[in-house]
Amino acid sequence: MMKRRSWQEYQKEIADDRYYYARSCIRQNFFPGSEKAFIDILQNDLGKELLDDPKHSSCTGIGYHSDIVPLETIMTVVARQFSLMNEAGYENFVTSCITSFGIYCEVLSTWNEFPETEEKTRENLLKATGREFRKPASLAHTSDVMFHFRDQIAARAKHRLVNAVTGEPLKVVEHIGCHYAKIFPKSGIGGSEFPYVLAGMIESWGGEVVDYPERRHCCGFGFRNYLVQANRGYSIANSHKKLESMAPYKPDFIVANCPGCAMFLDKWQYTIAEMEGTTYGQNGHGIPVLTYEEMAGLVLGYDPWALGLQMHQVDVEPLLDKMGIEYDPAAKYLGRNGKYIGKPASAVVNCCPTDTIYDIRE
Amino acid sequence: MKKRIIVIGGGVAGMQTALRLAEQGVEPVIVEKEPELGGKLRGWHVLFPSFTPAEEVLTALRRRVNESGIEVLTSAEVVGLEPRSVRLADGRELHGDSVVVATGFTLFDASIKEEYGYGIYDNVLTSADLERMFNEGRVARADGTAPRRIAFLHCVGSRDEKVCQQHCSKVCCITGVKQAMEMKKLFPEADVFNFYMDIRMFGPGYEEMYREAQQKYNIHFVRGRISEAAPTIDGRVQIKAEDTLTGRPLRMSVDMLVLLIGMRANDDNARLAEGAGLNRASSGFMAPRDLFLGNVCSNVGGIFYAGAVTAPKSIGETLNEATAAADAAAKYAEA
Amino acid sequence: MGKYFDMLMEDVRMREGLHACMNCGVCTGVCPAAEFYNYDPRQIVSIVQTRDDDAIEALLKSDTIWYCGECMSCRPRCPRGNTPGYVIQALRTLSQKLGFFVESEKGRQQLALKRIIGENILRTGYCLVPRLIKPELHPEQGTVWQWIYDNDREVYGQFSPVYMRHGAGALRRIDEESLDEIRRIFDVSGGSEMFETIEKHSDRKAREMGYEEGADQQYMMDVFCNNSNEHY
Amino acid sequence: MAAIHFGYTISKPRAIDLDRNNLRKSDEILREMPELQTCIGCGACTAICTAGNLTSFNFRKVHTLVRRGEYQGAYEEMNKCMLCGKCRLVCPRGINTRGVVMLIKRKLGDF
Repeated sequence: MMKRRSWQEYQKEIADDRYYYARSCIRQNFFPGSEKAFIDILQNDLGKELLDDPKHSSCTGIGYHSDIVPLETIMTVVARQFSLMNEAGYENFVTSCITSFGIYCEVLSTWNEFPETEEKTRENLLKATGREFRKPASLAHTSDVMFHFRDQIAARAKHRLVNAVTGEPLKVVEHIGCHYAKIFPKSGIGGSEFPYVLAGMIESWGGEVVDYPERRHCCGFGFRNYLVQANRGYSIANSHKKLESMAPYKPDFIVANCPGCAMFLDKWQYTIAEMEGTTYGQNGHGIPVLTYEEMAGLVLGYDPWALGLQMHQVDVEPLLDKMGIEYDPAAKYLGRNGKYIGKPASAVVNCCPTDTIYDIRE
Repeated sequence: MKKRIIVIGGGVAGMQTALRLAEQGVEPVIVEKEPELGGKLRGWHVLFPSFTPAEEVLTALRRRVNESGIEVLTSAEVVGLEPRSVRLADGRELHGDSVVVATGFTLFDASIKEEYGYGIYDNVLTSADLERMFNEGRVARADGTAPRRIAFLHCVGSRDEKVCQQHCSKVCCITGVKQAMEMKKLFPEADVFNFYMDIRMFGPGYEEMYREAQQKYNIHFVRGRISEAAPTIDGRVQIKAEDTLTGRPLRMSVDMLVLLIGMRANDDNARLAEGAGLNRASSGFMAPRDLFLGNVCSNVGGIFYAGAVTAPKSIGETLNEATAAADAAAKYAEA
Repeated sequence: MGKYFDMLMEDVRMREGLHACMNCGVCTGVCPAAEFYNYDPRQIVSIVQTRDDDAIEALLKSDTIWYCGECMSCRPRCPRGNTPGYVIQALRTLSQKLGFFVESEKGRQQLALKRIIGENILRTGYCLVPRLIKPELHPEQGTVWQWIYDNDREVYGQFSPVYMRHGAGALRRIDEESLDEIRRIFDVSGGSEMFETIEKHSDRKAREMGYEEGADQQYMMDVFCNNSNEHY
Repeated sequence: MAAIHFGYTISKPRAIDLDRNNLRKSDEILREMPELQTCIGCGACTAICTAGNLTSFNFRKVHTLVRRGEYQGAYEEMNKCMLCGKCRLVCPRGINTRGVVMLIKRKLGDF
């Protein structure tokens, strides 16, 4: 186990209840089941209050970091989100996206450092929308909230992050997402070098965190570097570098803080396999990649397909089997109300069993 | 009756100050917070640039202090001072005719530079750890094996705004060169790298030593500060830096990463300064009255400075300064 | 001398991001872009702090400033408290304002970003939506994404009661009133102006490059897909 | 495997990787001319360089790369040198820089 001690010096106040929830562009696109699970876990398992306000929008952070949305604009969009939160009577802002979390931190810090920018933002918001705003009492990423309740979740665990056959802890690679704490190290649990937000969940739920040489390296999203096709060689190369670096540790799965990172670490395994035939994972079918909501959902006994694990390119079944989770293989790719809607084409990192039951014990 | 001068700190600076005072016919009393005299020099192996054993210097100073019959209070922590008195943690108060502050410095805690993983990753050590290993006669990796590739990193806790240490600690450059040579002597087959931003060879014979390290010992110097250290699966340390002279990122794994830790101001400088009305520099070190004609005087009459309490200094410089401080303090006391 | 530097300094990110660089290279040592492009953030900061107009103009017109992925890995490490990533953001913003971005291959890609992400924000209130991620433009999204894309209502319907409809939930359609607020925010805060600037200069450059229709769909697809491979 | 047209390939890393680079040639060069190891990277050679003022030739950079085991293109670069010898006059460490050029060309002709 990693000798992480310094994380305790980077603590932050995380509200206990009454969250104003902001959705993530990437998470709702690729991991809608994770956003649903977050709300369900908070409301149903933990009895917390959370508002999913239909009026809120993207923070436009992907546009900002693609340099097409100016700083003044994104500050005003952020101000509108705060105004909506005020209007709804909430003061604890939680966002489901690392890019957004970085944006909110950056905007609040910029307003603090350069008060004239806050003034200008108030002016812009009023002019554009007639709105005013107060800053949130607390700002957290959704994983911070999950971390905050990790022991309650552990107490209700149906499964633990251990190999059900051997009883050994599962080896987990955690990927934090650069904008969680690299921009403002004090805003993330554990700081920028040894962030503890995911490690804390993993350790609470029985798993073992793997430290590897490229742990802190970026997944390679790089905004314009993925969004523009001509630049994607950069994006895949960075994930490739990470996967190569973690592979010798034989991780059972990867868990990501940031929805973009989760998506890339999943999808690039497919692309690398198609491009150069390299596959990762013990059986050559990829290293499963989870979001922390999915990890929490599995621990709490949620059905894998209700969590949306069928939306991953890399099969998660080997992991489910290791954890001793019961699931219906045939139900994986069904539509609403069990409707048959066809299956994805088979690929190296996605066996897509038509009638075989996936069993690593064979 | 002999004048009495209180010397706070029993390291190299304090001992030399007291010796000089005794020589001048003044009665010094050394107040040392540790159970024994010696300060930071205890635990050091050999001194640059001559590879003189630290023990040799230390033994000589202690012997002379002993022979001169100088009064020494050990395990005595000073909590406040005035030009003619010093208050100890146990409530005792000492009186004298002037005070010399020779409280030295604090070694930078390398674990604060989290990106290097000191205290977390095996085989990441500090220059002070290495000196201890030299003294113990056992220099090895955590698993007991001999290192084949060693990297030294300069400026850890120096010239670094991120850890509130903007000053240069001065002696680490030459220490890095010295330790690299010692390692090369112990492990002739090993590759030794020094990662630096500037090599500041300020003393006599230092530049020559640097050249010798390059030419005779084949020690590699890479101009670039290490960005991060990470563990490898085989218990080594992967480091990343920019080779700034080629403008390319550089990566390698090493068996041992030695952090050349800097000298920072003591935490209790602030409290002592406040109580006595003394000025401090922005670095936290005590500020001399002026840097030329009053560099061993404080801004308060009757309080003097010797050694690294005012800035990072080498042993040689400290010894010289202690002599000057003793003379100034004695002159004040006699007046 | 110093004209561009002064313009850059109007950006608060420059004031926050550039104090005085001592060329130690810690930024480049961990930079994902330096790893895969002929790129060195230390040198960018070093050039900018010379305040030399010719040198900065050359930067503003170069591919160099467009390699950074804005991961900000440089920020927590700099011993001088600089943020090369912020300096890049300020350079990019200025390059677009002055129309210099179209002078480089990577800079010209801003048009694609504006049309894909920028317009989607104004249309939907989100940077991206599933229908935007067309499998033919995103083959790396893989076979499962193709299946999701083909069956979006069935797949998303399991996780959101309001897929592409009004109400609370994932991937909902945002109400018109809110979208209007966002559009007006873009109008009053310079967002719309930035979009227009990108279009205007792209159109000029496209014609200069022989695209008779200016910055049309063909031009956009070319900047989106073409790679001269001279960046490494 | 179906050939999918992705429109890009995985970019190659350009970091100097001292775990992979073979330093054999570099060691040979330093053995023949140990004084090269005394370079302090001051750049005087490059500042005065006749060829460097006319081309992109950067002597300091090239020989540093060679010492790191980055041999690719070094021979071609060193061919830009006009062998005027001014660098040798300015080197504060007295390195026979002209000799370094000749040596690197001799050792790395086949790279």
